[in-house]
Amino acid sequence: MSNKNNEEPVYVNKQGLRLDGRKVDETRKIKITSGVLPRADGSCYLEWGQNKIIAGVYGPREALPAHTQDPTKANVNFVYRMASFSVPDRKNPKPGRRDIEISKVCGEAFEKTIFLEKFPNAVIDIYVEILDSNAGSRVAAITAASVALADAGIPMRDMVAAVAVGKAGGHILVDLNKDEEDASDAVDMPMAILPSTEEIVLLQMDGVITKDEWTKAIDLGLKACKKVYELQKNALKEKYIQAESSKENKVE
Amino acid sequence: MSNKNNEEPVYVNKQGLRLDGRKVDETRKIKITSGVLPRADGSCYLEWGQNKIIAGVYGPREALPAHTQDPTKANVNFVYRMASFSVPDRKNPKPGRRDIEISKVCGEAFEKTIFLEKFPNAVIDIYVEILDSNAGSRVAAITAASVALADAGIPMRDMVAAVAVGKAGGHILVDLNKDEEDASDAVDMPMAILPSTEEIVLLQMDGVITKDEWTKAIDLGLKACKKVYELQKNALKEKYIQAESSKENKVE
Amino acid sequence: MSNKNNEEPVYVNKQGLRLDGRKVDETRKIKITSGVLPRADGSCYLEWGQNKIIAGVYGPREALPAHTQDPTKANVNFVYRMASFSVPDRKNPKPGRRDIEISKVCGEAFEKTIFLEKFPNAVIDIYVEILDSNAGSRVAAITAASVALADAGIPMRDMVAAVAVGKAGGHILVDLNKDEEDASDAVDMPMAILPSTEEIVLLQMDGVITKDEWTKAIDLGLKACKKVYELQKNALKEKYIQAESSKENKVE
Amino acid sequence: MSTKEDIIWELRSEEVLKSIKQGKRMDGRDLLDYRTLKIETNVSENADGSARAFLGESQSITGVKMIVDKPYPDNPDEGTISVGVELLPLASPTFESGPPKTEAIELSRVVDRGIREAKTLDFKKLSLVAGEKCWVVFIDSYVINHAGNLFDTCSLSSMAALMNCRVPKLEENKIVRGEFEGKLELTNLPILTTFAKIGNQIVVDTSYAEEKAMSARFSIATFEGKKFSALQKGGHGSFTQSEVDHCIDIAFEKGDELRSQLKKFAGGKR
Amino acid sequence: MSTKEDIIWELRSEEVLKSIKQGKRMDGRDLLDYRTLKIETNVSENADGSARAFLGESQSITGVKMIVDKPYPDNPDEGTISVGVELLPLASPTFESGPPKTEAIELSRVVDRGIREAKTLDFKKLSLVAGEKCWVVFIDSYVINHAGNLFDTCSLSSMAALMNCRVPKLEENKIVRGEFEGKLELTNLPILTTFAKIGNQIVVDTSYAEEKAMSARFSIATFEGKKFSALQKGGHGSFTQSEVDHCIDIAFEKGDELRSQLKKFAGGKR
Amino acid sequence: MSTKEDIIWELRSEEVLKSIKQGKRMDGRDLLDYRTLKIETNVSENADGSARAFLGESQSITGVKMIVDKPYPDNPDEGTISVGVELLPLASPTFESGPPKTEAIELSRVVDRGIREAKTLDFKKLSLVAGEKCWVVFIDSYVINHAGNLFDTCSLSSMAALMNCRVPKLEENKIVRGEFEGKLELTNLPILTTFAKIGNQIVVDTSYAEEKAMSARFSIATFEGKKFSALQKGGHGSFTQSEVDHCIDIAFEKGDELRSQLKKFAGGKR
Repeated sequence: MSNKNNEEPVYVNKQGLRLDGRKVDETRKIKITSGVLPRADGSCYLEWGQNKIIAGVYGPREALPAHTQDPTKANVNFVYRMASFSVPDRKNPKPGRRDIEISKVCGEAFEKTIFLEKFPNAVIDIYVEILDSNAGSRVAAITAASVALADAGIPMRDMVAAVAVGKAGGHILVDLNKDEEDASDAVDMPMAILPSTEEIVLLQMDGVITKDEWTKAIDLGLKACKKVYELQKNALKEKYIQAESSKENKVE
Repeated sequence: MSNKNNEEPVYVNKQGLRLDGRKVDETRKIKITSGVLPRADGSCYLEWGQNKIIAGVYGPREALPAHTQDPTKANVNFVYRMASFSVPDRKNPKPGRRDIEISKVCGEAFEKTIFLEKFPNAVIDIYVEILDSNAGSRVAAITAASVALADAGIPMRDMVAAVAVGKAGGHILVDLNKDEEDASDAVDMPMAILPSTEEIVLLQMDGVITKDEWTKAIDLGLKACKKVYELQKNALKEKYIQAESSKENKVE
Repeated sequence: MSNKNNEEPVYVNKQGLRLDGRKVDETRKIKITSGVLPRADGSCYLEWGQNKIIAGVYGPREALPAHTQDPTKANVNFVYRMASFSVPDRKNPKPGRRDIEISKVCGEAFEKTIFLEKFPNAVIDIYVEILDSNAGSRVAAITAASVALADAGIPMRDMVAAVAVGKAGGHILVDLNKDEEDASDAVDMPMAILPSTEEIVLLQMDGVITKDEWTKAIDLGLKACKKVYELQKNALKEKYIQAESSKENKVE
Repeated sequence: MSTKEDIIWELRSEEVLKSIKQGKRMDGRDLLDYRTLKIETNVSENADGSARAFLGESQSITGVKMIVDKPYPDNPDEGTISVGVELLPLASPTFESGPPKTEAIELSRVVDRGIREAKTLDFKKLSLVAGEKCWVVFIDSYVINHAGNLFDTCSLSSMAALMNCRVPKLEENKIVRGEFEGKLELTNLPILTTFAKIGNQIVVDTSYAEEKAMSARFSIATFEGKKFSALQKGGHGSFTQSEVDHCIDIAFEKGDELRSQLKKFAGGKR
Repeated sequence: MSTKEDIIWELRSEEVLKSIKQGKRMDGRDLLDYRTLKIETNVSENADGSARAFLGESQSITGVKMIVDKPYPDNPDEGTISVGVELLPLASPTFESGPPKTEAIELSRVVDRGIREAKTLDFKKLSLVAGEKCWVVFIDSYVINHAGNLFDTCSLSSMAALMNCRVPKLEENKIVRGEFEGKLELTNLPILTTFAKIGNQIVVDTSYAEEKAMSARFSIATFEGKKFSALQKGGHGSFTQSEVDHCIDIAFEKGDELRSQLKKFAGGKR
Repeated sequence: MSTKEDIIWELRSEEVLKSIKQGKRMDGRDLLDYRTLKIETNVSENADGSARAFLGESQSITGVKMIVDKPYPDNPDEGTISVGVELLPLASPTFESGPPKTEAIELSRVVDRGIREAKTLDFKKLSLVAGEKCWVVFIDSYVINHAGNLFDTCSLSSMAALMNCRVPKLEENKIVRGEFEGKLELTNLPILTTFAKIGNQIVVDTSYAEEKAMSARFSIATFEGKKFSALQKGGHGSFTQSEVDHCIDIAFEKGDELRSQLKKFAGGKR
C-alpha cells in the first residue's frame, strides 16, 4: 500500500476523472459468460478490468469424508486460488494464508442465499481460479461464483453481487485498480450484498478511514453492487429463466 | 553444551553454593497452581525457576479417529510444545523432532499410574505449553501434567514427580539451570518417578558420566522428586482431597 | 545429460568395446538373491553393476484405508525410494516427483502379469529401496521386484524383466552406465516386458532419437530382457519350482 | 466430534437466543457490556515483550520477539511485523493439535491488519541497514482458554505485549541477549471490537455459548482520532448498513475504554 | 467417490468398447482423428506468455513466467525450465483440491521431458551471469475441463504459451515490470501425441469415456526433422513392438499437423 | 491394522512371558545373551562409508555422506553430525510409507545422542573455514528387517559405517567426487545396549516377539573407559534404581564385547 514514487499522482482530476479515465463511482469493464465448462454442474468466466476468473460449481453432492456431513443442511466449500502467473511476481502454487482467509469469507457470503437446508449431508463445492489479477479479485470471484451457482441450478433466495470500494489520494472511489491501491492513503473495502434486500454478506476493510468516509464508501458500494447484479442477470438471462422454472418444479 | 567463555566458572564455591546461590541438592523455586483453565477438565500453571508452564487435561473421552481406539484400555496422548517466544532465539511454531520425542517419553511416564484399563476405547489428552524456559522444561512439564490430571479427577495409583539431575564442573547437582547446562562437562539427566514406590517411569541422560557419578545423581534425584511431590500435594490439597473421596465412590 | 568435458570420449572403440569393456549388447554384471528378508512375504537383493537394490513384497493383504479397496481386484502399490547415500550428492529423504512417477509406471508394469482378479479388496505392496545407484536403477528395481513377487508366491502369468537401452556418442547401447548417460547426445530408454509374449509393460524415453535408432534400440532391448529373465529364473529355480506347484494347488 | 457436547451447546444456544430477544444476557450483562478485562505483563522472560489478557474467562498469551533479518526486496528500507495466533488444544475440547486451521488463520490476519494498517509500528524505523538488515517483530499469540470473543482477547494481549516490548541491544547488527535499548515505540494503539448478531440483536464480547447462537460476527479495529483500520465480517448471516453504522459508533466508544484500561495495565515501567 | 458416476461411466465404457471393436468411435471420429484444436493466446496479462488450448471439450490454460535466479552449481552457465500441471477441481468431479497427485505429477513430467529433451529452449542462452544469475522459465498449466487426453492438451497449451512468451526487460539483472525485450527464442516445437489401446485397437486423442475403456496409454513427443524426444507408456495394459512402431509413424504425421495448426494460432504478433 | 497378525503376536507374547519367568528364552538364549552380530561394510559405493548390521535376523543399513555446509552461527568453528533412522515398510508388515513416525524419531535421537555426547567425532576438526565452511556428517540408517532390538542394530550399523568412512577430497572447499583423503577420525566408539523388562526379568537384545511382551525398555550408550553417554527409558512400565544399576554394569560388559566385534568386522582397510 505504499507508493514507491515520491510524488503522488492526482487520483481524481479537475474533470472528476480517475487515472484510467473512470468516474469515481464507475467500475472497470465487466464481462460475464456463464456455462463455459462442460464437466462442471455450473460455471462462469468473468473479466473485470484486467482480472480474469473462471468459476466452477459441483453439487449438491454427498459431503466426504462422512464426518464433514451436517444432517441439517449442505456445507458450502468455497476454494479461491490464484494461478502462479496471475500476479506480477510468480506465486508459489501452494495456497497461502491469504487464499485460505478469502476462501472462508467468500464461502460465508453464500450461506444465507442458498437453500442449504434442502440438502442435508451434502456439500456444494465452489472452485474459483484467478487467471489474471489487478486489484479486486475476491469480489470478482464472488460475482463469478454467484453466476456459476445459478448456472448449476442451485436454488438461491437471491444472487450475491460484490464490489470493492475504497480510498486513494483522499477520494472515495469505486473499484480501485492496482495504481489506486498503491496510494499512500489507500483503503480497500471489499463488500458483497444480496441485491434485493441490501443485506451485507461480506465486508472487509484495510487502510485508515473515518466514519464519514465510510458512509460515503458504503453508499457508493451498494449502488455499484446493484449495477453488478444487473450484469449478472443479463449474463444468465435466457439460461437462468429456464433453469429457474425447472428448479421450481424440482425443489418445491 | 559447550561453554563460549574460555574460563569455566566455579560451579560450586567453597561455601558449597552454586552460581545462583543454591546448594547442590536444591531445586529452583517451584510454584504450582491447579485449576487455572475453566474449559479444561483439569489444568495447572507451574513456575519452576524461569520455566513457566501451562498444562491442560481432557478426558477420558472417545478416542478419534476410531482406528486409534484400544478396546482394552485408554490411550495417553501427551503433547509437549514450546511457545515461539519461550526460548532465547525465536522457535519455529512447527513441532520439531525434539518436541515429538519429549511428548512420547513424557506420555509413557503416565501410563503405569493412570487406571487406563478402566476406560477402554478412550483417550486422555494431556497438553502442555512451555511459555518460558531455562533448562528442565520437560520435568517441569511432567510435574504440571501430573497435577492437571489429579485436578481432572483422573483415577491414578500415584502422582508422577520429576526433576533433572546432572553434572557441571565435576559436581553432581540437582536441577541444573541454563548456565550450568553450558558447562563443558555438562550432563543432563531428567527423571520421573512414582513417589510412593520410587519406580522410575522416565529416565534420559546425555553427557558423559561414570557409574559412581550416576549413583550419586540418582540418589539426589530420588530425594528431589519426593520434595517435588510434596509441593504437588500441597497445591492440590483441598481440591484433591475432595476429588479423591468422590473418585473412590465412583471408580471402585 | 550434458558432458562437462569439452572432448567427448570414444563410447565404442574400434574393437567394438565400450568405456568399461562391454560389448554394445552386453549388460553389466547382474547378481540376484531371493528370500533375503525374513519378515517380508517375498524379497530379493539385486546387484546390477554398481546398483544395489533391496525389494520386499507384502500381500495380498486387506487394502487400507477401506475406500482404497477395489471389489473386482487387488491393487498394486509399488514404492520406489532411494537411500539418502545412494547417489553422489546426498538425497533429501523426502520422496520427490521423480520417485513418485517411477513408482507409478513400475507398479503399472506388474498389473497385467499378476492374477489381481483373484484378490478382491486386497493390496499387494511392493517396496523397493535403492542402496547404491549408477544409471538404470528403475529397471533394476523392476527386475528385483519381479523376483520378490515370485518369492512371495504371488500368482503371476509371467515374470517381468527389464533393461534400459539407449544411445551415447551415436551408438545404440544396452544398459548405459553413468558415464555413457553423460554423453551430449545421450538417450535413456527404460523398458520392461513379459518375456514369454514380448508384451511391453513399461516404456519410457528421454533424449533425441530417430525411428531407425529406436528400432535398433528396441530390438536390442528385447533380447537383453530375455537374458535378464534367465537370471531371474536361475535365482528362483529351486524355491520357485516348489512355490509354483503349491500355488497351482492353491489358486486353481 | 464430541456429540454430547454438541447437544449441550445447542440447548444452551436456544436459551441464549430466548434471553437475548428480551434484551438480557445469560450472565446478566447488557448487550453492549464487555466482561472484565485483566492484563498481566512480563509472562515470559525470553520474550522481548509479553502479556496475558483475560476477558472474563477467555485467556490469551502473547509474546513478542524481535529478530534481525533481511528486508523484502520491494521495501528495502523497512522492517516488518508478523502476527500469528495459535488455538491451543488445551483451550477448548474442540481445538486439535496440528497446523493452524482456517479459524486461526482468519483470526490472526484480522489482528494483523488492525495493527499493520493503523501504522502501530513505523516500518521505516525498523530498518537497520537499507536493503541489508531490518527488524522483524514477531507477535505470537496463544489462546489458552476459549470462553468466547477470541478476536478481541488476542487483539488485547497482542497490544499489551507490544506495549511491554523492549528493543534488544545490537552490536554490529547482532542481538546481545538479555540487554535492551529502551521500549519499542508505538505510534497508535488500535483495538479490535467484535460484535455478534444474535437473533436481531447486536451484542459485544460474546461468550462461548453466545457464539453458538450468533448468525454473524463483525470486527472493527479502531484507534486514536476516531479512525479505524480494519473491518471483518464473518459467519453465515448478514448485517444491514444501519447495523454496521451503529457498530462503528459503539466501536469508537469501546475502543477508547479498552485503550485506557490497556494503558493502565500495560503502560507501567518494565 | 461418486458411485453413481462410476456406474454411468462403466456403462459408457462398454459402449465405447463395442463401438471401437467395429472401428467406430462414439462421436463419429475415425480411430486416428483428433478433435478440433483451438488456441487462444494472451489469456493473462501478468504472464509473460499465455495460451488456452481446446481439444474438443478438453481445456487447459498455460502461463509462462520468467524469473531471475541463481543457476544450479553443476550447470553454472545455464538457465533452466520448470514445468507444472495442476488438475483444477473445477475441471472434473473426480479432481480434488490439494497438493498434486501422482496423475498430475506424471503428466507434468512427460510434458516437461518432451520440451526439455527437444532443446526447445537453449539453456545456455538463458544464462545471464555465469554462476550468478540466469533465467528460470516457469511453464505452469491448469486443466480447467477434463474431457480426455490431458497429455496432448497440456502439451499444446504449454507450447502455445511458450510461442506467445516475451522476455522481460532487465536492468542490472532485475526485471522491469511491464517492459519486454522481444520474443522468447524457441529452437524446436515438440508436440505430444498420445495413443490409447482400447480392446485391440489403437486410437488417438481419447475422450473421457474412452479413457475409462482403455487398457494402456502411450505418449510420443515429436519435433521437426522426424525426431522424437520422449516416450511414456502408462496404464495396466501392454503394447507390442509393432504397435509402438505404428504409433511412432502416426505421431510424426499428427505432430506435423498439430505443429502447423499451433503456428497459425499462436504464431501471430504480440 | 492387520488383526490376524495382532492375535498371533499376542499368543506368542504369552508364551514368551511364561518362558522368561522360568529364566529361558524361546530361542534358547540366556537372558543376557545377544544374538549373533554380523557386519558387512562397503554396501554402497556412493556413500563415503557404509555398513549393514545383522543382530540375528534384525538388519539395518547405514550410509555416511559428508557434505560441506555453513556452520551454525553459535558454533562458527565447528562442524556437526546429523543422525536419521528410517523404518522401511519392507522391514515389517506394521511399518508404513511416509514421513518418520514417533517411533523412528525416538530411535534416531537416541542413536544420535550416544554418538554426539561421547564426542565420537571432534566437531572442531570438522571445521574448514571458521564461520564459513564446515563438514556436516550425515549418518542415515535404514531398517530393512525388523526382528527386534532396532536400537542396538542401528547403533551398530551406524558405528560400523562411521568406522568405514573416508573423508572426501576437497579442492577450494568443494568435494572432488570419488577421491578421498584418508579415514574419518573417531575419538571414541560408543555402543548402545538395550534392555527390556519382561515380567520381572531383565533381558538384552530382544526378539520381535519379546518386544510384544515387554513392559519397558532401557538403552545405555557406553564407550571406552567405563563411561556412558546416553540413557533412555521407553515403554509404559518402570525400572527400579537397582535394576538400572544392574543394567549399567551389564552394559559396560556387553559394550566391550560388541566393540571388539565391531573392530574386527569393520576395522579392516578400505
